[in-house]
Amino acid sequence: MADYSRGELLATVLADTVGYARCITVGAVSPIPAAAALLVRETAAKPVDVIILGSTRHFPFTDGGREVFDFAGRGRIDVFFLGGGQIDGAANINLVGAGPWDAPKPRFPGSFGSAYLYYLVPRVILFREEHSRRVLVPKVDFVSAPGSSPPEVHRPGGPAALVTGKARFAFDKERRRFRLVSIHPGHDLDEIVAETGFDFDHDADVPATPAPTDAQLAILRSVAREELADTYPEFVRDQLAGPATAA
Amino acid sequence: MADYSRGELLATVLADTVGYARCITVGAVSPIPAAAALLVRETAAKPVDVIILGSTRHFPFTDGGREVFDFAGRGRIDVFFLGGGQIDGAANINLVGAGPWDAPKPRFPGSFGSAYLYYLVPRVILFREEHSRRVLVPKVDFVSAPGSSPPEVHRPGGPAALVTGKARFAFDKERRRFRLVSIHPGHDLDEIVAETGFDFDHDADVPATPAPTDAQLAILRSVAREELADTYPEFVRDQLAGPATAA
Amino acid sequence: MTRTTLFQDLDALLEPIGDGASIVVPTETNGVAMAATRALIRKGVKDLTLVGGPTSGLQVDLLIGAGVVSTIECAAVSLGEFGIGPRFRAAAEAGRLTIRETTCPAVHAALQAGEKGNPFMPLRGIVGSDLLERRPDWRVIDNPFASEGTHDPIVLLPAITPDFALFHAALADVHGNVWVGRRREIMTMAHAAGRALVTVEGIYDGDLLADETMAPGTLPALYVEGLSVQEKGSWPLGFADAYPTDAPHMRAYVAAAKSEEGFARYLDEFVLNRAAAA
Amino acid sequence: MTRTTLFQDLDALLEPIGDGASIVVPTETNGVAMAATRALIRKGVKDLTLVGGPTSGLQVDLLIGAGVVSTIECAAVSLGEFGIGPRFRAAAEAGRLTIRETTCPAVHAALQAGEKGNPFMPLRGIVGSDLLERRPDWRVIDNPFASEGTHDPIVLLPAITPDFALFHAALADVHGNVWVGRRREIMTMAHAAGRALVTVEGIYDGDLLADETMAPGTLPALYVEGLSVQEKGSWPLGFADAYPTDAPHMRAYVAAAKSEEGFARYLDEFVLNRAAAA
Repeated sequence: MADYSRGELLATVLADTVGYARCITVGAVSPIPAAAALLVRETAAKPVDVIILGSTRHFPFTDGGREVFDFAGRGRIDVFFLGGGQIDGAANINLVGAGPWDAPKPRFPGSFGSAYLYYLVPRVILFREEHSRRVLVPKVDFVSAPGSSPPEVHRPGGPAALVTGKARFAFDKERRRFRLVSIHPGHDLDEIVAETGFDFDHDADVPATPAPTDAQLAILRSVAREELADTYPEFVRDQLAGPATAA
Repeated sequence: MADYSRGELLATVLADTVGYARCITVGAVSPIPAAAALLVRETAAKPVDVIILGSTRHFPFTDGGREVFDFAGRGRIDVFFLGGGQIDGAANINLVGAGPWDAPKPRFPGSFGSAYLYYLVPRVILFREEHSRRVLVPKVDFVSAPGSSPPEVHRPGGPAALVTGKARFAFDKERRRFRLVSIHPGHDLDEIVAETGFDFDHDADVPATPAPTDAQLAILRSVAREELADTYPEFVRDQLAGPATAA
Repeated sequence: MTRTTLFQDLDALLEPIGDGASIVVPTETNGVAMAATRALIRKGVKDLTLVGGPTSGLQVDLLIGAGVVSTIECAAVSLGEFGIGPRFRAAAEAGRLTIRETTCPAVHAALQAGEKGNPFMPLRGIVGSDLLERRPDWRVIDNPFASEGTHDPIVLLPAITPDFALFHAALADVHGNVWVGRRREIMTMAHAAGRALVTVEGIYDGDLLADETMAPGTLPALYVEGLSVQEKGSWPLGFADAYPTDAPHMRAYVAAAKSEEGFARYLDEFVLNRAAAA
Repeated sequence: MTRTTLFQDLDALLEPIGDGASIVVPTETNGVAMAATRALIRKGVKDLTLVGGPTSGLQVDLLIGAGVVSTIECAAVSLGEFGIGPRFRAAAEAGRLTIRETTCPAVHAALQAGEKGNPFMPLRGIVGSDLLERRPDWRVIDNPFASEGTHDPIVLLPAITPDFALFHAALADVHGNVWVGRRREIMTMAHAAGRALVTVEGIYDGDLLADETMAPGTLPALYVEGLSVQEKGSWPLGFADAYPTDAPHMRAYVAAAKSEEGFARYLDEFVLNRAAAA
């Protein structure tokens, strides 16, 4: 565990959840998903486009802020990452506020593009480092975007996975529940159950999340480090160990 | 009559129909309306924007071909000029074809923007040089855009006037009929009645269309000549007599 | 950021276009890929649907005359000062062409719906015109935002999502980005189609998206499926400031295309004979 | 082509904005007119509605804290890496702010409806979220283009037509044209508002619309009501490649604005004291 940073571990976990993708898009202020997307691009068998909002280098659009949503609306984004002030066991997400809407405590920033992208992007990966009953709640207080929709609703997309600082879950679309896939090194099932506010499925024996491989770390510390330096200088400095310290 | 060209006369007639305007827009392949618009701009008490489709110099838009329609949709274009393969006495216009739709004779080019701009632009000036029963028909065979609409239809705009090579008409919105305003020099009421396929209102004594004033001719032969040279070189050469020949 | 096979010849560029494909093209002198249009005729494809953006001219007239296009959705077919397209007129009068009547802003709006993946777009105007009779695919609804108790009919246009956008532009870079400059409707067309086939006058030395001066007029490579360098690729139409329309050629075309025989001779001389047409 | 009174001072620029006006502004670092925002606070206007395009940050937080803005329509209020806006959070939690909940593409789409004079625009997504409960002005209809007998709910958003667009751009020319470059959502905002109030870093020597390289990124003077040259006009936010966000200042702001007293001290020092704020 001393050989990689927390950011490096989580980037590899996120990368593992992506699956086959031609285009991965990452929202603003999301350094770990950005690193994960570049990791996928570097290891995929086929070309992968990586679009990073907030980056100049990885932002290929020229038709204003709407273009990324138009692009998603046409089914051209395969994977997107979303967070949430609250996330519940049915994968509903709340980016608006805890408590009553007109007297929230705390108020969150707002729904951003979630009420659209969660419906349109085939595989949305939920990512929130904080793994606590404050975040992972039985039922969100405000649905910025629901985890699933009735069959008549146009919804080619939705949640595929949830990654936190402690564990990785998969979302079962049929059962509309999360299933615990693996627990990150340093944590155990009792802790996950204790810190998760919703019920989830799990085997009796839950595997540990594998540590990053040398090949993954090499990519994060070269390609990702170089390409994210402009957009996320502090993340790169603090989390993606440089070649000198990686040995 | 020897002192001005047909184009100069018609430009002054069109300019007279414009009235108060902050923005006049002229469609493609419309040299005489373009000259009229510049004439209005040069003689108006307040600033007038002139937009000429097909011109580089007089085309201030940068959001693609849709922007002129968006601009009109916001009520920002006060005057537009439209033609028609057929025009009837209720100011319906046909840019599609004479005869049955599926076997027209002749087929016209198509409706262009008429089915939108005729509704949205407050004052649309109909302009067609040919004044004949072939063009000015009792009832158009295809309505590209109607001359008027029921009250529930969103229609801030519509026809204000009709100018031909022989006469000038005003459109009476209440009666939904044209009224003959003046007859161009060289023509008379009998000829107008004979060559017009629809009924129209007129006084017993219809005035002659006034000849262009020296001031109008001076503007057409200087400002309009200069500003339209790029877009309409042949019109400028043939119709807007240069300073040398104007004396 | 691209999987474009860069800078192909015309035959390779047009390879994806099969019988029955729909193609959106820009309006006369705004970047019409005429060299590619001639190659399309030589390719022998048929039953194409051509969407004018929003009007068309020589390009669609040639394609109709050559039997390549069987359906058009154009707000008008006009060669500007040279008149109506003679082959369009002949085909329309003979009932040999399926014409989806429309109006300029309807094409723009439906392409915008297409670029968004929206099923439709509203548009003012149109109500009460005979266009509605000819467009059973258009709907009129009561504007749901009208004041209580009032009736405010408004047209909804279904999205247009052509199979391809085909156009000519000034520059492309080796990454596959294309500079269309001020002709931004081309960008909407490419977005709506998703697959742009592009001819360009020349190659830009650098990355168009990395230059903040060039980027605003650049179509990203994401939408570009094929590129071919074709100097004077719009001839005999004009292109931007680069060259004007070849007026004598246009007049000769209109004169020739008045008859089927004359048109056939034009095709032979300027389209089918590669040596003369290039 | 313009009636702009060119290159005014900030007070003259903001003169048209009265109590209760609605203003659309760009998202953080995309051209936020911070110098003008400070002048707006000094002007003492109130009850403004601020539409974020589609999110906002420091600008709206300052305006809320200073009691200038009473209604917002923003998909989020965030200072990015510096966290949520402290004054926004405090006002929201105390119920002192009218919040029109929305989502990024809904703002974009409603502004596009606004620029067209369309009454509404459809948008996918949203159905089944609690946003709908908070937006009684939004409608859900059955998509009229769905297959016969199927039920396909889709949201219609009413157009947003703000009174003003207020933003900072790189360049303007003496004709009143403004170069916004790649930040094209600013163009949509200006179209939707019809009246743009603009601060710029500098003056372009020439006619932006006459230069085919600059024209694609140029907002025409037709939409521009006022202009003021403000070097570093986005400070402490970053602007394009010209300057980065002043991170120490942002951290100091967030620390100060956690309390009303701290915010009042910040206002005194950086906004109300003209000498220090310019």
